[in-house]
Amino acid sequence: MSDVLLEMRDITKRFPGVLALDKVKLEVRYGEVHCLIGENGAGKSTLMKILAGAVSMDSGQIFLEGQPIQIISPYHAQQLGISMIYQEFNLIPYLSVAENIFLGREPRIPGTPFINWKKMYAEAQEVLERVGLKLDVRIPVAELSIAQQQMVEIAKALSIQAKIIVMDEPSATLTDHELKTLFELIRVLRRQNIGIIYISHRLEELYEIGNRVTVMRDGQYIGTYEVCDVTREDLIKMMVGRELTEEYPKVSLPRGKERLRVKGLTRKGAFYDINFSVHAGEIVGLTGLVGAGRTEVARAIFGADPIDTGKIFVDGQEVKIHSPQEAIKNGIGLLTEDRKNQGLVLGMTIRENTTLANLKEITNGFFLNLAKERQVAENYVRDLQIRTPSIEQIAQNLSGGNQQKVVLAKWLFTQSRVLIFDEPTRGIDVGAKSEIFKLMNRLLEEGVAILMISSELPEVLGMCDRILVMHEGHLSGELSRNEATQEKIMQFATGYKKQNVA
Amino acid sequence: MWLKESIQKLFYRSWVPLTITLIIEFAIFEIIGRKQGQPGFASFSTIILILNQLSIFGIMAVGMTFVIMSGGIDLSIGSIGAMSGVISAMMAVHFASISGSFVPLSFLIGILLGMVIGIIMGSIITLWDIPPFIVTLAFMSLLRGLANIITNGKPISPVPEEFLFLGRGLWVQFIPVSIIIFGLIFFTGLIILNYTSIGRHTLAIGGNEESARLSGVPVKKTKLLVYILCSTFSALAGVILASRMGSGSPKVGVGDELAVIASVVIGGTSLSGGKGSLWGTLLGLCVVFTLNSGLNWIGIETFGQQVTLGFVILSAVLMDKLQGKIKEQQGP
Amino acid sequence: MWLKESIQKLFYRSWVPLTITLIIEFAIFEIIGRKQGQPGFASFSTIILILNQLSIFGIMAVGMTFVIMSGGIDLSIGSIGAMSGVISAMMAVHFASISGSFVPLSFLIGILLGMVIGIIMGSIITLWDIPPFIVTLAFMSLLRGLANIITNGKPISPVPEEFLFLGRGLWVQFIPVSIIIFGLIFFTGLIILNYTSIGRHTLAIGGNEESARLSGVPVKKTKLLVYILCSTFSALAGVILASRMGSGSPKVGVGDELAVIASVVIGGTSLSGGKGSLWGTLLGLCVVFTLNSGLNWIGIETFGQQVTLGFVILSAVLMDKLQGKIKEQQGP
Amino acid sequence: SGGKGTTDPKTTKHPIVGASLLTQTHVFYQDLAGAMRETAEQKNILMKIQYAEFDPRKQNDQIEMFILQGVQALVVAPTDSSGMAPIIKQAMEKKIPVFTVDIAVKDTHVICHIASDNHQGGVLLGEYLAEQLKGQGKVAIIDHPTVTSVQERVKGFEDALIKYPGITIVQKVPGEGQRDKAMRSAQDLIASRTDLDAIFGINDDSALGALAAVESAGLQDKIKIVGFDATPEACIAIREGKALIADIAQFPKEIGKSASETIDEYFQGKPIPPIKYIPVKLITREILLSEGLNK
Ligand SMILES: Nc1ncnc2c1ncn2[C@@H]1O[C@H](COP(=O)(O)OP(=O)(O)OP(=O)(O)O)[C@@H](O)[C@H]1O
Ligand SMILES: Nc1ncnc2c1ncn2[C@@H]1O[C@H](COP(=O)(O)OP(=O)(O)OP(=O)(O)O)[C@@H](O)[C@H]1O
Ligand SMILES: [Mg+2]
Ligand SMILES: [Mg+2]
Repeated sequence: MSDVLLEMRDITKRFPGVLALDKVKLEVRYGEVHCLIGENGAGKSTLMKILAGAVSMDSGQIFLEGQPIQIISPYHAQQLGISMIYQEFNLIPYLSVAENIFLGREPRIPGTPFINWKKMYAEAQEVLERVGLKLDVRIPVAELSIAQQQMVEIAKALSIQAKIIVMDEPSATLTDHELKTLFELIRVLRRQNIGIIYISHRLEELYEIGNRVTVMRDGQYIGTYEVCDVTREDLIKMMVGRELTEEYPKVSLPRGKERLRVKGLTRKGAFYDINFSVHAGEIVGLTGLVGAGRTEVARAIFGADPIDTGKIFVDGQEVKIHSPQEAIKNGIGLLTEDRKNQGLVLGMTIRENTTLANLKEITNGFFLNLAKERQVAENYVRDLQIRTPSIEQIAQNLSGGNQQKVVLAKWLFTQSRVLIFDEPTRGIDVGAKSEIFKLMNRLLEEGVAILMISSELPEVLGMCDRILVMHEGHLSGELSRNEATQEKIMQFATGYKKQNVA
Repeated sequence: MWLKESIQKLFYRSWVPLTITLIIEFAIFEIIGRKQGQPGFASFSTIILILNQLSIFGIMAVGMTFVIMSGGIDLSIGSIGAMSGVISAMMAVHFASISGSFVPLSFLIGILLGMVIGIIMGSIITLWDIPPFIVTLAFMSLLRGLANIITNGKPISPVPEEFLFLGRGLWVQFIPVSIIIFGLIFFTGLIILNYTSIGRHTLAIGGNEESARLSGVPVKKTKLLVYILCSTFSALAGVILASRMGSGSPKVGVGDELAVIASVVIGGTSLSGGKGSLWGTLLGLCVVFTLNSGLNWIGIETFGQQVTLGFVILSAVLMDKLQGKIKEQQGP
Repeated sequence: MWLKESIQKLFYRSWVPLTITLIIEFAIFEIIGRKQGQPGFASFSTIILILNQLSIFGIMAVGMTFVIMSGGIDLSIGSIGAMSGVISAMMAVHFASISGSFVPLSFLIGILLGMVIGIIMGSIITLWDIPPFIVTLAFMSLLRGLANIITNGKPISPVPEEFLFLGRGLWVQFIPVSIIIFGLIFFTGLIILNYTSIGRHTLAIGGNEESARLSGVPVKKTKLLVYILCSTFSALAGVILASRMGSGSPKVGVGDELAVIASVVIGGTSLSGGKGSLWGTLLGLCVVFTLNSGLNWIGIETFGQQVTLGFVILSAVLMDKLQGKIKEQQGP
Repeated sequence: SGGKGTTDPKTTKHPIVGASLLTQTHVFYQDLAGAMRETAEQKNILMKIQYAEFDPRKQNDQIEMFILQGVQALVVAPTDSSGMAPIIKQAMEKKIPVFTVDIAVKDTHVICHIASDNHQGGVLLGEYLAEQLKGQGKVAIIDHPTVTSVQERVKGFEDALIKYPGITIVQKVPGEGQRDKAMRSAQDLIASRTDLDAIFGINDDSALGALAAVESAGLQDKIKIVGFDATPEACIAIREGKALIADIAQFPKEIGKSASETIDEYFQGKPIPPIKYIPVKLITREILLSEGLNK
């Protein structure tokens, strides 16, 4: 028996205006972690969706354990032993965690059509424990944080008796802690001879768990390599097609005047007594573990959620913010962590999404200046390298990373003085990331203050002037750029060490 | 644990306001009725009466709850009811004329007809992916026309005596058969919804159809099933109505779709799908039918009834919101 | 580039099948009509007649398109129309009795009444976040009842001669004033939808309310506005209807909500909000009204009309799907 | 389907008459339309019949369409007595003669109004019921107050009963003239008024709905029902001695026939009276047993 578990040959897929996959191939062996990398819009997700039966291919062949197969539906793919964690969540908000995990495969009481609830809850609890999540499996998914939802997605994929598990950017929404758990899990799966396809834009992860890596560019197959044979620089060059000068192009500017200050910000059950300030020309990082309350703080400042007590100052003036609309008026913008549900109007075009938060800018008197709007959208598509046939493409049809860029474009266009970015580079490839950081630098030079929430420590260390760490709703520490290290941040984040913050 | 959960589910958000509304209705009609020197409204026999009246609507509403939970809608229920009632009465008359009477068979034919219509509509909706609003609207008009043409616009009557059983029969001398049927349908619905995969799949599809599909839920099959369920139940309701009225009329059930959808929505099922409750639907029906009966009881006439209905619906949902606000302030 | 895009927009997906349906309708009625020895159906005067009949519905449908695009629904339009027509006719009669006739003022009062109702409904929907289906359903019943009570169920008539202008007046001898008004409303709607932030906000809210809110879109204000728009337009339609019929009747407009929603949905606007087109709505209206008029023209009666309407709706959407399938296969 | 065999509709010059009737879903109008069409054919008139289904706007549209088609006369059963006045006036001004059937139009000149006497029907029912109740009892009405002819029936009924101090009309409940709704209202009525002696259903659908309610409550020996229209279904019920004891037979076929005849006379230039009343007839079990069901 050969050691090849899965082979995809000459896969071609065309969407209106886009050749998403052009004769792409992929080979996965038993017990291997096969990484799949490429720029945003390279076609990674599309290739995997074909494998999972979610999208039909135009031409090509798929062999599983040497047998040619025709995958006709997601259900069929599951039956064949192909399990997938999608880049975008596929959880049903009002169903419970357990129901979501077993959706479509509910355990029955033998010989009856009835669901065996007891068994379902017990098994759900079991898989959740495997992924290290402590939750009541009966609560609805809507009440979970993004990271928790991602872990539920992973649990769901694990609950299928799979030969192959595809993970499309699982780490984008996880913090280091959960990531470690995930890697442990992957190692266990590998020992069970399960093949794993792992997609990520964080190249260091490849070296930690990957065996081989396949690189794609512009819908084309570039090559497959043993991970230990290629350097990071080689991979970037193959992905992006050019050499990347600097991954984190940090420029240090003199600290400008105070743009944003929050004092004693509290919402019971979410965060307590949060104090910090952000100055013009600086990026302040806000980090912590899943559920530390960072997103909560950002939403509260932005007026998306109410606060119990506390004050917010913009440019030294106290402001009362009760709605996002008022926040935007006061020069504050928030890029939300959940682009699908809170960032984009998926049915609208790139053009319409880009200008949505600042229609005033393109209004003449009472009417929209559509020519100007098109110009604006074209500019952002160029600057952010959004891969799309036209600005009239609806957001739904963009790749994950390109959707993220559209959200970024929207907030860049608001010309806010204070920008809060909640996981801004989630799902963005290394090349584009570096471009986005350069854009941030330009904003800083214009006197903007940036608060960046990120779970990706290298990025926080690479770009931030100061780093705030949260632990269970409290600010547990502040580190300057010079003193910050991964270890110190983790200490604050896990609460081993506490420091009083002024 | 198990019990607690069931009770919690029982006290789903929309419940308390609807229950209060219902109690208030009974109280008011009782008081005013007595003042007018009538027998008490809040009596066992009134409750049986109201349940008997709502049983026909209720059977349709169970199916509709499923359809709405799946994110769909069915406007054809009234026409299906009329069509099935007509056909069933025609069959009963026909059988009676050729040989002994096969009344149960004629009921069955009416119900099967509804099932076939459900299969056709459901297939169009799922196979071609056409909005259910349009498909069921088309069938609403089409079936009404057909029922009228078949009967030439005249009710089918008289029908054999046995035909009256479903609509007028009593069980152990005092419980109308139609209430029993409604009860059976309701509990079947409850079980399907809460204890089988079909129920879970329906909710999942209503919550997010694409996610459900990617999770391996048989989306088309489930949706088809839901429309068949609703059509079949509507046909059953139509047959019971024909039986109760002793004639198969092509005119009945005009506007029922809106009334049934309203009861479902008042009961807390979201029109966008994904959540809801059959108990809520039952309560919604009770509120509306008690109001109708009560207003007749105390002698409020058409115009006043229209105004009152509007007010009661508004105040029930406002109460719901108010309660939500209070709960939020108290914290979880 | 610019031009190409506009043309593409013009040939929006749902358009071609509806246009074909419309052409087929005209052809069939022309042929059958001529065979029956009648004047030709496909004539300028028939088109004016159809447009005139559709103008009242059309005005309501413009407002409804906005409401549905924002993800909402309005069931009260028929009742608002009746209420405004009644009030406006009462005012005209009243003014005529006390002094000279202030007919324009009476029109204005009717329309303002609709606006006020819109403000009330919109406020309840946005402030308390109550499903529009329930709120507008409640108002549908409530306003109908009030209109009946005010008039004691009898139409207000006769009205002063000038009152007939809106509904029956002609512009330059042959174009009915109501078509002109509809045209104005329609183009106003088009401009608001495509060239102002209000239109953009409406679509964004319908597409994803939470994303819209977090983008600083004034969600409540926009939704309120949309309901005010729809109610005001419905009131205007009601006033024109009263003027055309020369009486303010509390009975008119029953069931209009379903018919108007149907035209909007047939025109391609999604009931779940976020996308749609006013041109589509216009085409949907044309298809339905041409069918009605044509069937009257060739002498098909109620029952046959019901069946035909169902078939035409079904075949129009099936054609739409078929076309989509063909396009997909051909690729871009 | 005018002539047969060789007659070509294009060459034969039939006068065309447009009719917009209230509804196609009532036996009354079906009979009326049938007779009207049949008589018209005999008189070489092409009768085009439309039904407004109770919607004034729709009727307005239909009449406009007829005017556009250039019909030589119009028959209207108004959905709304005053609401249809303007369009009828407009037709008359355009020299299109208008005839109303069943329901009159208010304050507007038409060539002729042909109808049964609804008020008289109400009176006949009231008097018969009073006799059956021996001048004592409580009566309820299943009403549909938005229809003019119904208002007249109820008025006649009340006018008759006012002469009997022992009889009171205790309540009116809505039935919308539809059987299922009438039945539900009747059920409520029976439950709340245990002392009820009789129900007047304003048409046979209302009366038969009430009958279904009374029978399923087992009160057929206690409550008497009277209806209106004498549809075959109602007549059978009366003959079988059910709780439905009397009905008013209108003669829709007579109305339809008379309408076509009147139009024909008008075309021939004969003088036309402004009103033709077709008398109604009280139908009771005795009458049915002695005369049989006359179709
Ligand atoms: N449904 C669709 N309709 C049209 N175009 C699509 C559709 N889905 C994907 N595409 C296009 O196909 C290309 C490949 O997308 P895909 O999602 O596979 O990229 P990806 O490699 O996963 O990128 P990312 O790293 O951003 O997730 C993109 O250009 C995208 O715009
Ligand atoms: N919609 C919600 N309903 C109830 N609880 C929630 C909801 N969203 C988040 N939470 C809870 O609030 C807390 C803060 O979560 P949140 O994910 O916002 O913090 P975070 O630090 O931003 O984490 P993340 O790393 O996911 O961004 C968590 O305990 C989470 O379970
Ligand atoms: Mg992707
Ligand atoms: Mg977060």
